[in-house]
Amino acid sequence: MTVLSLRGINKTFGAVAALTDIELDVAASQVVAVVGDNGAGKSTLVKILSGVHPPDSGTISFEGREVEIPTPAAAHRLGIATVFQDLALCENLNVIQNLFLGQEIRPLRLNDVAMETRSWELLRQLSAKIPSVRVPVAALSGGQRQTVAIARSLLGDPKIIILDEPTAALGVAQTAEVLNLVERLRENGLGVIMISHNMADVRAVADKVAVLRLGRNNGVFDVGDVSAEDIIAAITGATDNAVSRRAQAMSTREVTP
Amino acid sequence: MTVLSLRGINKTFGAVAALTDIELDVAASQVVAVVGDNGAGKSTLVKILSGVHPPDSGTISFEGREVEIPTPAAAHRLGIATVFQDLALCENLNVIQNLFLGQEIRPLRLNDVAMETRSWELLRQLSAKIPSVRVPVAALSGGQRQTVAIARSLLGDPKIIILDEPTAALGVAQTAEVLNLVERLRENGLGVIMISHNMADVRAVADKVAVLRLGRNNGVFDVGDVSAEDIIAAITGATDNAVSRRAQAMSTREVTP
Amino acid sequence: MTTTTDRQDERLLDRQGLRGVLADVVERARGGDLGVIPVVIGLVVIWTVLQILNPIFLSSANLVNLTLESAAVGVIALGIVCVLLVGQIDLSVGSVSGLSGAVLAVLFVGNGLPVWVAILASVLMGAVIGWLYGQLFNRFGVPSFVITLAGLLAFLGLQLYVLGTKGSINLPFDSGLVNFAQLDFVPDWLSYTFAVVAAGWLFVSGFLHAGERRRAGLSARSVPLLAVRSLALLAVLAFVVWYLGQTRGVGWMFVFFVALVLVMHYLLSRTKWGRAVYAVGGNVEAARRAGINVRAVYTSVFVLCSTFAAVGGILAAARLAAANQSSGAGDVNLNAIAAAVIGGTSLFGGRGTAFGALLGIVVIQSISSGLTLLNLDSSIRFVVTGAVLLLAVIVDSVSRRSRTSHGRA
Amino acid sequence: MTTTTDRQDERLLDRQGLRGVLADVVERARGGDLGVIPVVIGLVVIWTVLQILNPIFLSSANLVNLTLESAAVGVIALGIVCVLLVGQIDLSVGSVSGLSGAVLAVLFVGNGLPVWVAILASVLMGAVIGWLYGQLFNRFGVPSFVITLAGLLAFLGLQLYVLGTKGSINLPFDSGLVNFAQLDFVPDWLSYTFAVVAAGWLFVSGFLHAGERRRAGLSARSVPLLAVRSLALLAVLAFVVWYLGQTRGVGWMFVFFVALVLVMHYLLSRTKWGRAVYAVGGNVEAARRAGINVRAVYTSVFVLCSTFAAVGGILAAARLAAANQSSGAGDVNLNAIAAAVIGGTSLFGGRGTAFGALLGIVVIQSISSGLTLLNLDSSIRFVVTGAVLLLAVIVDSVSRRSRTSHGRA
Amino acid sequence: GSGSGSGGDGNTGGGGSTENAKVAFLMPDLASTRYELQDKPLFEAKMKQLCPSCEVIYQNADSDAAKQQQQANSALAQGVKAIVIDPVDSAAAATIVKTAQSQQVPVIAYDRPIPATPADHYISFDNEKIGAMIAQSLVDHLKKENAEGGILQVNGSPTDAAAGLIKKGIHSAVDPSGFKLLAEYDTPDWQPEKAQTWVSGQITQFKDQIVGVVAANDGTGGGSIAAFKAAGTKVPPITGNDAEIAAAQRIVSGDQYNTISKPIKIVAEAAADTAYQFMQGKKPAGKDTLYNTPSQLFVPTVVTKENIKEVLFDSQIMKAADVCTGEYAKGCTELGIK
Ligand SMILES: Nc1ncnc2c1ncn2[C@@H]1O[C@H](COP(=O)(O)OP(=O)(O)OP(=O)(O)O)[C@@H](O)[C@H]1O
Ligand SMILES: Nc1ncnc2c1ncn2[C@@H]1O[C@H](COP(=O)(O)OP(=O)(O)OP(=O)(O)O)[C@@H](O)[C@H]1O
Ligand SMILES: [Mg+2]
Ligand SMILES: [Mg+2]
Repeated sequence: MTVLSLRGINKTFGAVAALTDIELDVAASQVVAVVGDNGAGKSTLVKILSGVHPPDSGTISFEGREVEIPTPAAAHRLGIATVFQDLALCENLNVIQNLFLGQEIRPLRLNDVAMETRSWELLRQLSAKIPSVRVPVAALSGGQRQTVAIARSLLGDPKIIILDEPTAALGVAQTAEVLNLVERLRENGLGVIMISHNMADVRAVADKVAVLRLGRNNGVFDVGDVSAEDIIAAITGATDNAVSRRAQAMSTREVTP
Repeated sequence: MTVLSLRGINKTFGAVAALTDIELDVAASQVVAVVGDNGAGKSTLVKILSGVHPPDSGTISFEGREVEIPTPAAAHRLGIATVFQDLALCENLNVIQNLFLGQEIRPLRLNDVAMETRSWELLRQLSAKIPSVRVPVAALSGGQRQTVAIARSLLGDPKIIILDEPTAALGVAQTAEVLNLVERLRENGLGVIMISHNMADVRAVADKVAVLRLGRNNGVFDVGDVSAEDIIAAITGATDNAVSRRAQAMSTREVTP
Repeated sequence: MTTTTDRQDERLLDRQGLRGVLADVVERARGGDLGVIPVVIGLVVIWTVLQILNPIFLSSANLVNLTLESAAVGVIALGIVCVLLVGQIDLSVGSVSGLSGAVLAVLFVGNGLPVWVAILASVLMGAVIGWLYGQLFNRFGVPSFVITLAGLLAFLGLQLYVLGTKGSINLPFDSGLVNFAQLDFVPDWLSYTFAVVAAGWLFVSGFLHAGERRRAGLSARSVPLLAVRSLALLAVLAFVVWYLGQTRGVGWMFVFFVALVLVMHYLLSRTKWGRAVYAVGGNVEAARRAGINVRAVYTSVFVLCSTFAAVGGILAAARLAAANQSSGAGDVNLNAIAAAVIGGTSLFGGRGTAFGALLGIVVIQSISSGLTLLNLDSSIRFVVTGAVLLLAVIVDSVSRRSRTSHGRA
Repeated sequence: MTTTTDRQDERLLDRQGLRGVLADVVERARGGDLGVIPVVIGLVVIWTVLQILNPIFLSSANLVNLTLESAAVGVIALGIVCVLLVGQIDLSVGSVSGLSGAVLAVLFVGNGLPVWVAILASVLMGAVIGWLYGQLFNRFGVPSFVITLAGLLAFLGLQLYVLGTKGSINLPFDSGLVNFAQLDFVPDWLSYTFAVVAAGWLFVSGFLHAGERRRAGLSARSVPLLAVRSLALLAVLAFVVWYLGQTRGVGWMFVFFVALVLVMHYLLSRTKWGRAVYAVGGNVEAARRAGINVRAVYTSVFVLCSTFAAVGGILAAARLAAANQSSGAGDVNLNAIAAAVIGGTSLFGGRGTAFGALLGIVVIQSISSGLTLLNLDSSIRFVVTGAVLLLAVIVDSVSRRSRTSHGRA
Repeated sequence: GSGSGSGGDGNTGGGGSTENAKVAFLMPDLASTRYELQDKPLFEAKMKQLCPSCEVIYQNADSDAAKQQQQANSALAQGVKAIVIDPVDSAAAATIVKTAQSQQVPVIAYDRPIPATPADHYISFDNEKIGAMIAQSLVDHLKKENAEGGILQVNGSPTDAAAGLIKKGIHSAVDPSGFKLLAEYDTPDWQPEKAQTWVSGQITQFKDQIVGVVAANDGTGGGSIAAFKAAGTKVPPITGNDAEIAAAQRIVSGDQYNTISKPIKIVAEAAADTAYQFMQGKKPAGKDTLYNTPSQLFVPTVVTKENIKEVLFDSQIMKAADVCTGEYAKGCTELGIK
């Protein structure tokens, strides 16, 4: 069942056409990986879905109805939770405050204890290495912040989770936990959009791979049917690219010692 | 020949001991990878080396002499160039202005043309996908920014280059170019400290791997002598960890369809 | 002792119990993270200097004056703290307070309405002005500096217009309002009761909270620590009450101001709205993406600030027993903003507390009152005021300075 | 046409030649990225309104007055732009300008020193004050708001002290300084020469630069475009000179102000120092990590600002032919800061231009002069001033508003 | 156009027809309410009577000398035929006189003199004299009561030239009086709140040594009274100046000792009259000559409880209905004010 579907999305920034005629479908219990080169427009797409930027044109359907997502609050109401590439945390607030921002427990007399307990649960689940949850986020390492941002998207009860390069700053253990998490989310019937530059991760968890190139769709593949090389070729637009050249150079070097 | 050597470095933030008794040596023409879990203290180490934070105690020797690095300017003067994990770009300045910040050509009558030409050269070399170098950095995608930060460290004439997770946000092609670049730097006799969570990348370019765990040294390995599994075990402090468990689960799943 | 959920990281230095708290304070002092303590130290320094220069300064009578004089601008500063927290500014609080005093006087004295109607009308007018600012800010994105600069001019004009041909209107000395601001003091027994209740409440709430945390498996403050803390508060409050009681005691207007500070402290630190305010000040875009209604937050804050300005104007008029053309003019704006800033509120948003306004205004009024007592030439007085102000803040800033080097920017 | 190095990305919409420039302007208007054009539109709106209300407003005589009245505060605003660019503020420019005028008068008239010595001393004093601010800021990390608030008080005191019992000192009418500010106008032929030189220089420098870019394989402005641009400038300047020439012409003091704006524009946009200023304002920590001596930048900016304040004070004294106790008091501070902000300088640092100060002060002086002509009651005048100010800025802000939605925060 | 420095658009100078002529009436500040509430309407009314088609351009400089210069320039640009000016800064106003005279527009100094460059006419009562009168009246009263102790002096704004004159006048009466001057204070911006704060401090410092307060205007006087009231002590005799309604009320209720009533009606009308003569091209002569300027000087009256009825109410300067409201009605009846 298709939960989210995009048709003909366009977005221009000044003189740059960031997205042109984008289409994308996400079903429940499905993990769609969106891949593409730097500046291909992946994050712009994410921002359009989460209400940060309005699209210049195009339609978004959510659970069969055509919808508008003018603000992030609207996206939250629809049940779209997002982990942004730039994380979007408030540096002056501590970890608990960031996690529960906008969805505090007991609005008129905040329940600190409940929030702190829940925070530790979430962070432990992601095997985060955060010494204290009462320090401002400004004092956290890059990976710690990313863990906080991911943990935040799990609060509430989303129908779609969008992860924009969720494992970029994570350590190996945390990356493994996030991949586990994505699989759990799929099992629970959520739709997941995951953006990543890591082909291994993509092939490990995704069901479908959508490739963007220079702001345009450049193919949608079933993960089972396609090799990492094919995806990379679609991303770079050529079978002869920096990656393949490097791979070749490496193998030559190993062969001729 | 050891260019940079650290002995007994300590650093505490508030109630958290971020680094305890760290030792590290980097030789010319050597790529040292520093790996570790999130919050292990890698970036803190980088910041100490590049003059952002002073260490609480410990000594730093550069080319045999004991030195102090109280400010980033001092680090620049010694010949230490750094790509920070948080990039440290000025969002209000455009790409050229950021690249040449602090090292402009012709200080009293800026030479725009020369700077723009050189910018395009550098960016092309990293196969960056940046439509225009005259837009503020605020308008760039995550990977584009990271490319700018890396390009900046190549200006000037450094003796040591420190890269703090340089490929985290990069696309596959750009990552390959950066790895090529690291190899070129080594060939040119520079010392390189590279921080990464990606074992494949580490094993591809590094000569030595230094592992940090919870702010302490946890072993230095020659890349040839050690498997990815061993490094991961040193990082997580256990041979039974999320990564190994996940790998096992995957293989079981594949075996029993 | 088993380790609690929140203290399992092995890099955490052990800081439990009384000794741990001390170690923690030392560490935080080194790291420049002492909250309002530096401002208090600055205050003590100034008080010592001024007392040496003129032995009347710390006399009970003068301190009673000080408390009463702090209230009006203090209330205004409380509003300024809120606007500064979201990274905006309100330059018009002076004009709004002047206008509010004028409206009060015209309705109450001129038209003979009951005093509470006049007060309500003034306060409401303040709220409407704030709402207007919020609309202009949200709709057109005009910088708040310019909106409120325009407001400064416009409401000054309105104030002149409202006062009209009279120019200056006396409030009757025997009215309840003027009495409240000038002559009403809390009876001693009630003051002491307040002190005991405050200290008791601090202990009980701390105790309950600690129990709750312990049950949830989190680290908590120990009972002796809680007891010490509330006894210290009791001692301080009782001393203040006793000392001020040597002459006239604690004025109701000051109690009103302190009560407002406490309410604002609660709102800012213990409600969802307060969190939203800090979030918007720290990073608007992040707050927006978290689904916070950023516009509503801005509007609420502007409304609060103008409302407090109106209340401050009423207090000022009551204290002077008159509303006139120069009410709210002069340095009311600067003093209110400076009080907030001296109390540790950042002009860039996201950092500050309600207590900061209280401390800041006490610093400013101390300087002003202390130098007033010295009877210097105007020229010298201005110079010395500037110097002392700087001194007070340097003490604060120096102790904060190590922050950056300790990585808390 | 071959593609230049900088236009190879296939996502770039083609915007070459005259037509491309037009398309670009339209796109930028939609995206709210028009630089100073909205302020100019705001100015035109105000001028039209004021002209309708009183036909004398746009008369040559009144515009000549306007130019002369803009110079003093304009120069001060130029300094404010610099401090705002690094995200700081200077509240003391009014006091410093008043003090500078007083020092000038005392040295020149009181002590009979040659006028250039007196001017030099005043300007130097401004620089020293700025240096002091820089030291306090860098060493103790006191917020500039508080430092300069202390400065405001201290230097006001010093001004009163310097003027002593006299309170007010006249500058001789026949001195060169007073003539410069009141009666010296540029001869017509020279004004026209200025206009031609400016337009010619715009063309030649543009032409050379375009050539250089083309040789380096970069895209460049086409010759017709350059020609159109400089002809437009010539037309505007010639018209201004001709129209002002209908009565008294272009005052030397205004020329001096414009020259300072041009110099600052060059320093901010074409030197390493200017880059450092913008970098520090955009992200101090990033600037520091890039090896920029952040402290030196702060100091330089404070020095510049106080120096400009001193120069502004001299101009104001010259224009009034007197220095008195209230010189620099009143709304000089607010006007200078407001001019910078209206001219598009951000209070949070990193955004703004020298030309902004010029435009901003012209907006403010236009409002003030236009309402002066209207002969209103003070109360109404204040209200209308506030309203018109808001109007001017709303025009600007609305055209910028679409920014966020177009992703240029 | 040229760099000649004079001219203006079609300004023909002083002589000729007064049909539709304009005259500028430039007042200095808003700290005292009299300029807006009395001088301006009175001047305008008289002008209307003398020359129905003439237009009065009224401006208030809000204590800013530079702004006043701007206002004068804009009046000249509008082609006024005479300027009546109450200078913010007597010295700095020289520029305005120079500029106006170079365009053949006569200048009438009003209220405050312009000593450096002689204006064409000067109409005033004298601020220094006012200061001396209120202080002297207080001192006489204290002597009569055989008071012992000292006096506080609350001056006007330290940045206001007129305040300086009043201060000088007050000193001329207080210094030789035999009463000790306990302390004095320049009130920033004439703010009553500041005066109140200062006086509060002095009450703690000097307790009951204070037998009287000389305040430079009614606002600061009111602030001083509030300080005594708030301290819960007896209010000593306190002066004022300007004869505001609020001050009249306080005098009636016995809180304030005196204020001073300036015959603004007479002065304003004299100014209108003189300005009109100048506009017709005549050169009116003054009764006196001050600062090389033909002058007319008028004497103000000190108002106390004793004479308030005659000076303010019988002469129609104030209406009983405005003053005798609420709690003041009782005092009015006692004084026979209806
Ligand atoms: N706010 C903005 N203003 C102007 N241009 C923008 C803005 N955001 C993105 N762009 C441009 O749009 C294009 C797409 O950016 P986007 O961030 O979507 O890339 P991405 O696919 O997420 O890349 P990355 O892998 O590097 O994160 C880029 O060329 C970028 O310069
Ligand atoms: N400025 C700071 N203030 C307080 N604590 C800090 C600060 N910077 C880092 N820390 C703490 O020091 C520890 C080490 O952080 P660091 O950034 O060095 O980790 P890292 O190894 O780079 O991790 P990552 O892989 O996530 O980037 C963390 O626990 C972090 O919370
Ligand atoms: Mg992206
Ligand atoms: Mg790191």
